[in-house]
Amino acid sequence: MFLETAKVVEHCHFIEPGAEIFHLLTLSAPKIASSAKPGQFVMVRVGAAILDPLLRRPFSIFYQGKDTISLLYKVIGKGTNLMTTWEPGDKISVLGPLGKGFKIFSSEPQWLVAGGAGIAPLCFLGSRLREKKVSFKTLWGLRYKIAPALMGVIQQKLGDLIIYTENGSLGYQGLVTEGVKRLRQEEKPEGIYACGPLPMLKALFRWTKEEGIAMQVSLEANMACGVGACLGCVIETKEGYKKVCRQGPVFNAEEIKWEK
Amino acid sequence: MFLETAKVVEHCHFIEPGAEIFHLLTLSAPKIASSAKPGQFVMVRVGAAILDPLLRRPFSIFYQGKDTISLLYKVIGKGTNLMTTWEPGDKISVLGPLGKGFKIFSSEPQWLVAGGAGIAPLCFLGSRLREKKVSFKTLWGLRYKIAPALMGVIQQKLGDLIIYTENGSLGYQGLVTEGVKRLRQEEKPEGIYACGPLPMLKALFRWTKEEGIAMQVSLEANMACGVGACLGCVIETKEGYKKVCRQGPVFNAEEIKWEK
Amino acid sequence: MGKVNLAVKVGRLELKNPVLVASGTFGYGEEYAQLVDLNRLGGIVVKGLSLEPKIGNPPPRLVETSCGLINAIGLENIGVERFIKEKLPFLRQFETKIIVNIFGYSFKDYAGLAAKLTAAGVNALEVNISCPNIKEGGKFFGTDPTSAAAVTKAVCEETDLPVFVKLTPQVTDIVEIAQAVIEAGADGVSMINTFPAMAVDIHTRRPKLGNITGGLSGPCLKPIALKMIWEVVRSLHIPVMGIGGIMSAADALEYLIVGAQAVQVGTANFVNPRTALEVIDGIEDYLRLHHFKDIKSIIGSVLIPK
Amino acid sequence: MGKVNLAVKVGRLELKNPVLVASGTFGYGEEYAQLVDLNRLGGIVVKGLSLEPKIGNPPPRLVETSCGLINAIGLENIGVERFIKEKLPFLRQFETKIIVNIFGYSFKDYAGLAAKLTAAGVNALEVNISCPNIKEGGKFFGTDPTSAAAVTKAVCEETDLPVFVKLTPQVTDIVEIAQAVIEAGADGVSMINTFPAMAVDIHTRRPKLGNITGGLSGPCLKPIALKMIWEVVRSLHIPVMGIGGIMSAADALEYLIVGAQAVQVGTANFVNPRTALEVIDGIEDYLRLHHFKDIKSIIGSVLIPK
Ligand SMILES: Cc1cc2nc3c(=O)[nH]c(=O)nc-3n(C[C@H](O)[C@H](O)[C@H](O)COP(=O)(O)OP(=O)(O)OC[C@H]3O[C@@H](n4cnc5c(N)ncnc54)[C@H](O)[C@@H]3O)c2cc1C
Ligand SMILES: Cc1cc2nc3c(=O)[nH]c(=O)nc-3n(C[C@H](O)[C@H](O)[C@H](O)COP(=O)(O)OP(=O)(O)OC[C@H]3O[C@@H](n4cnc5c(N)ncnc54)[C@H](O)[C@@H]3O)c2cc1C
Ligand SMILES: Cc1cc2nc3c(=O)[nH]c(=O)nc-3n(C[C@H](O)[C@H](O)[C@H](O)COP(=O)(O)O)c2cc1C
Ligand SMILES: Cc1cc2nc3c(=O)[nH]c(=O)nc-3n(C[C@H](O)[C@H](O)[C@H](O)COP(=O)(O)O)c2cc1C
Ligand code: FES
Ligand code: FES
Repeated sequence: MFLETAKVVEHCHFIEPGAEIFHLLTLSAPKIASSAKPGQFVMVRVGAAILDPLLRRPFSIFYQGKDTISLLYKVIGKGTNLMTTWEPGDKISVLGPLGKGFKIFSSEPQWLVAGGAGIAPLCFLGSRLREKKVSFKTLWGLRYKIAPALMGVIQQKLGDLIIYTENGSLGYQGLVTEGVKRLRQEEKPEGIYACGPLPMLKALFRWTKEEGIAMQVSLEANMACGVGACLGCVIETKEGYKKVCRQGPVFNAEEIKWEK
Repeated sequence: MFLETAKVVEHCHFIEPGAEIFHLLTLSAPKIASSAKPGQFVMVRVGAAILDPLLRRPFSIFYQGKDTISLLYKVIGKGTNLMTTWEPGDKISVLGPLGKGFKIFSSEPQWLVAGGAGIAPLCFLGSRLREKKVSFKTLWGLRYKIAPALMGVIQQKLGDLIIYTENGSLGYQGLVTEGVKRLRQEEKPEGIYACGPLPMLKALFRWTKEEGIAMQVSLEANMACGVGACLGCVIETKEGYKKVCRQGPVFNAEEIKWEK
Repeated sequence: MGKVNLAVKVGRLELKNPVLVASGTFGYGEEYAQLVDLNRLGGIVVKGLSLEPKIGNPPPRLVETSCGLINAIGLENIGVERFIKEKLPFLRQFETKIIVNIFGYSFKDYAGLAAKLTAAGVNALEVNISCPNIKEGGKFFGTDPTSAAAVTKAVCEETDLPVFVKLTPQVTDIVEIAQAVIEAGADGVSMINTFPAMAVDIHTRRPKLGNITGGLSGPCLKPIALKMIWEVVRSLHIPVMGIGGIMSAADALEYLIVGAQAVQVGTANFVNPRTALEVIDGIEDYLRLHHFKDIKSIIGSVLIPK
Repeated sequence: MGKVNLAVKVGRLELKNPVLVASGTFGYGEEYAQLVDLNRLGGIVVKGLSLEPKIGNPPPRLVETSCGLINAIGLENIGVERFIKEKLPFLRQFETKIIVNIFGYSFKDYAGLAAKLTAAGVNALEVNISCPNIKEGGKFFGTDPTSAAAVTKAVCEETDLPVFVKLTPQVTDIVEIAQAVIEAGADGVSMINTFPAMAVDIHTRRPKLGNITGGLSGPCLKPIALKMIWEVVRSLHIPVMGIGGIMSAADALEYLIVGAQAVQVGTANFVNPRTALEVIDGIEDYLRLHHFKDIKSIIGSVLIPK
């Protein structure tokens, strides 16, 4: 874990009519980059002299370069909105790598299932799986299509993906949870890694349970410290509250009390 | 008085080793521009989605274009610091023109005496005096020299100036208050317009009183509303508290209780 | 899409929409008339008035803090007589409710103000028993239920206008004070006033305000005010005007949802003079989006999980 | 330039510098040990402990507000026994003072905690009588001078360690509470704790916190805390640890200048884990700039104009 003053190396804004908007921020942060593992995240300070927004914002590591980390993010509120103004050369305080990452399942094939910005930790994981020559497939659910340039970046890291969009503007029309069912007719995965909105994860969990498929999920919670000090980011598990920032963000889906 | 969404047209940063730093912000704000008078000011909203900094910042109008106003400012704290990041095309909320401006003295010669960023309202006034063919001289006190490009801008508006710098890196070495005494040996002004730090204005007032010279000063006060509603910006005058934003910012020096 | 109904009744005070501007942040209305269509406002609460004019505190009177503003105006005002003569006729031209904020140093002061303003014809009175800036009284009335009730009574005996008592947040139990003033005859409470606060210039080592201390307002206060209002509404079910750091329709909606029947925009007027208008429009949009036809459907509708 | 002296004595507690980290914002120290040289801190106030472990409130437990953070952790902690066994040995390695924050639901709880921690060997106790998150007690002790004094007494009877009582800001008269706990034997007071607060999601119309309400911290509170501390110091001349929204050396200096003898950095640890270290360096720079040789020259040095 390091507190590093990172420099913005590149900032791409994937904006296109009718497409879901994503931003890709690449930061030079050698210490964090060299120790990060798939599924870990960083906390980025958004304001500096200004105190609104106050807290750091958590982002999964989307991919790792030699001395750099890249974050793929969507604009949600005032913090991410301010981030879009960052330009190459700007200096940013980054804390990381934080949390526990994914544990690679021992048998194949494996599936990566993402919803929206949930692709971020899975992209890093997928590139690691490729290095390790683990056979896997990726399903990504979106609301609308995305800019082809972003698709290029992701395919380069992850290989081919199966895309579902809610409006059918890219890939199959429908939800990614329908996609897993369809793909299941082709193969049974030995393990699933998932990241996305809570309703998607809940639906996936119900299905994997029926099917008897192991799943690891990367979860989100409001965070203040990111290091286990404030006890603010708990989720309810079968063994009581656990800290998403420290004992997660990746959990075995079985552990989580999904009804909460 | 208008609440206008202005667009940044140009933003020049006069930064040079050993020189005092100034920023020149030109905003397209047709309504404000067409009604502004020398000595009036605007209140600029610094944050938008963010609420720190909270209040608008007051700036004198440095000069007036056809549809534009220009502000000359120095970085003091978090508001002005954020302002330096504004770029052409950015949209800024501006309230103005506010306050009462200078009343032009009826006889000549006249002097403009500025300290630091106090040149801003005097530059607008000076260009008006030139239009009216009023004969005047300008004295400007600074700590260090300024970038030649800024000097060019100011000379273009104001004509020649007499400069005093504390470290002698431009013009005469010394305080502008010494400058007025020296110039007094050449001529007696019929009226002085002054803007600058309070100690400078106090010293000038003592001197003009001895010499029997009329003076108008542009004053500063912490402001919230800028329109006379909050009663926050008062200064003590011989007739009780007066609002700098509404009854000023220009006052006859005689009115002010300088000892306060 | 059909029209949505924004009209509310706060105690006996009927408002065409629940968005007012707060006392001391909108002058006597005329300062903002060039920028804001006053006819659109639910109401205007004018700057606090006393029987006699007051010159207020020495400058500096304002300090900006993190998401906040400390003011120590010291209740400067032109006095009730001049208000009635010079300011009220102007305000009366508009189709909005005029609520006059009053303060005094004795029960008699308050009674006198109530009588004079009732005779002059305004729409409601807001009784400031909570201003923290002023040494001579104010705070005293607002922090003790018995005095708060007595002031309220003194006012209510002199007027048949709707009366709102404006509460200070610096009390151990604001519910107790709210209850006392309601029992004494108030139509409702306005909450909250500014919070006593201070700032120091570390280089001169002097207080940044001429008056040493002042009252904190602005978005920094919102979470505190919201909690207090929720406590008052759920304990007492009384009419509340919600005040504190409202910068947007979303902020105002939080207040309405916890149970305030109207809101007042204060410090935000300085930041954006059109805040109140944008709040009104934003509330309307929100109601449409969520398919509510009437603002009353959301007032107090906060869903508390069991 | 010569060295400046940063050492202070707060009541009987000697600190090598006046900058501590506040309870609940620095865990049990170990969470930040990789990022912060703990040896440099004036002291570490550990997360509030109770006799028995507590699981805390349901999530969500955090909401960010304008320049603030509302938390409803619900005083989750591992209990005093596990703290002594698992956490204290680690903390003891460092050259810094370990202050343990305690809370309970009865005088006996407090007494028991004091006895156990005194036997285990820590440097001081901070008695939380003010946590607003927890329904079962906390608030009760802190808002009434008699109960506050009784808790303090219960603790002081069981320990010879320096005792600081941590005060809640939600009281009408904080001076009265401070006086009561000092007379009951406390070495000083820590002020302030978080302020009761709330936030609502306007689209779901539910409270944003699992616990409905929580405690507000962060820079939004600073002007309020500073005012309260100034009132306490000038009325009572007692040792105070200043807490509330300290983000920088300048903030800390404001507290010291109004009379706090030490400060605690809370929420800022989350924003920048090295805040406390930067505050220490910044205070040193300030003293040098203004030619002070000893921090004690500025404590309480605020210049109040006549
Ligand atoms: C471990 C982890 C990894 C994440 N990785 C990514 C990623 O790779 N790409 C991406 O686009 N987003 C990611 N998120 C979500 C991202 O942190 C939020 O979108 C972001 O904090 C929103 O900030 P804001 O100021 O724009 O929104 P606001 O709504 O203004 O934020 C208000 C507060 O709520 C918090 N908040 C809001 N949404 C979330 C959320 N979903 N999760 C946690 N806190 C939230 C903010 O941090 C802030 O404190 C991740 C979240 C977590 C916990
Ligand atoms: C009528 C008027 C005209 C002005 N014209 C100019 C100008 O042309 N060029 C220029 O550089 N400066 C001018 N100033 C000063 C300018 O307003 C301040 O430098 C600016 O507000 C500082 O903001 P900040 O956030 O950077 O500083 P901070 O110190 O962070 O501001 C904190 C608060 O104090 C207020 N404040 C700080 N300094 C001043 C000041 N000197 N006067 C009033 N409020 C202040 C800020 O507005 C803010 O509310 C003028 C001030 C007034 C009142
Ligand atoms: C400059 C200023 C002057 C104020 N004057 C008064 C007043 O005269 N009477 C009163 O009851 N409240 C007064 N207030 C308090 C506001 O009406 C309001 O209660 C408070 O500012 C909180 O709301 P806000 O956060 O929206 O500003 C004043 C506030 C400010 C900022
Ligand atoms: C997440 C969190 C947990 C806290 N836990 C405790 C606690 O256990 N005991 C306590 O006395 N104060 C606790 N506090 C209060 C802080 O110690 C401090 O008094 C308060 O946050 C104000 O300081 P700040 O604005 O610097 O954060 C907690 C605060 C936060 C933000
Ligand atoms: S964010 Fe603080 S414990 Fe997880
Ligand atoms: S700034 Fe509000 S009255 Fe002048």
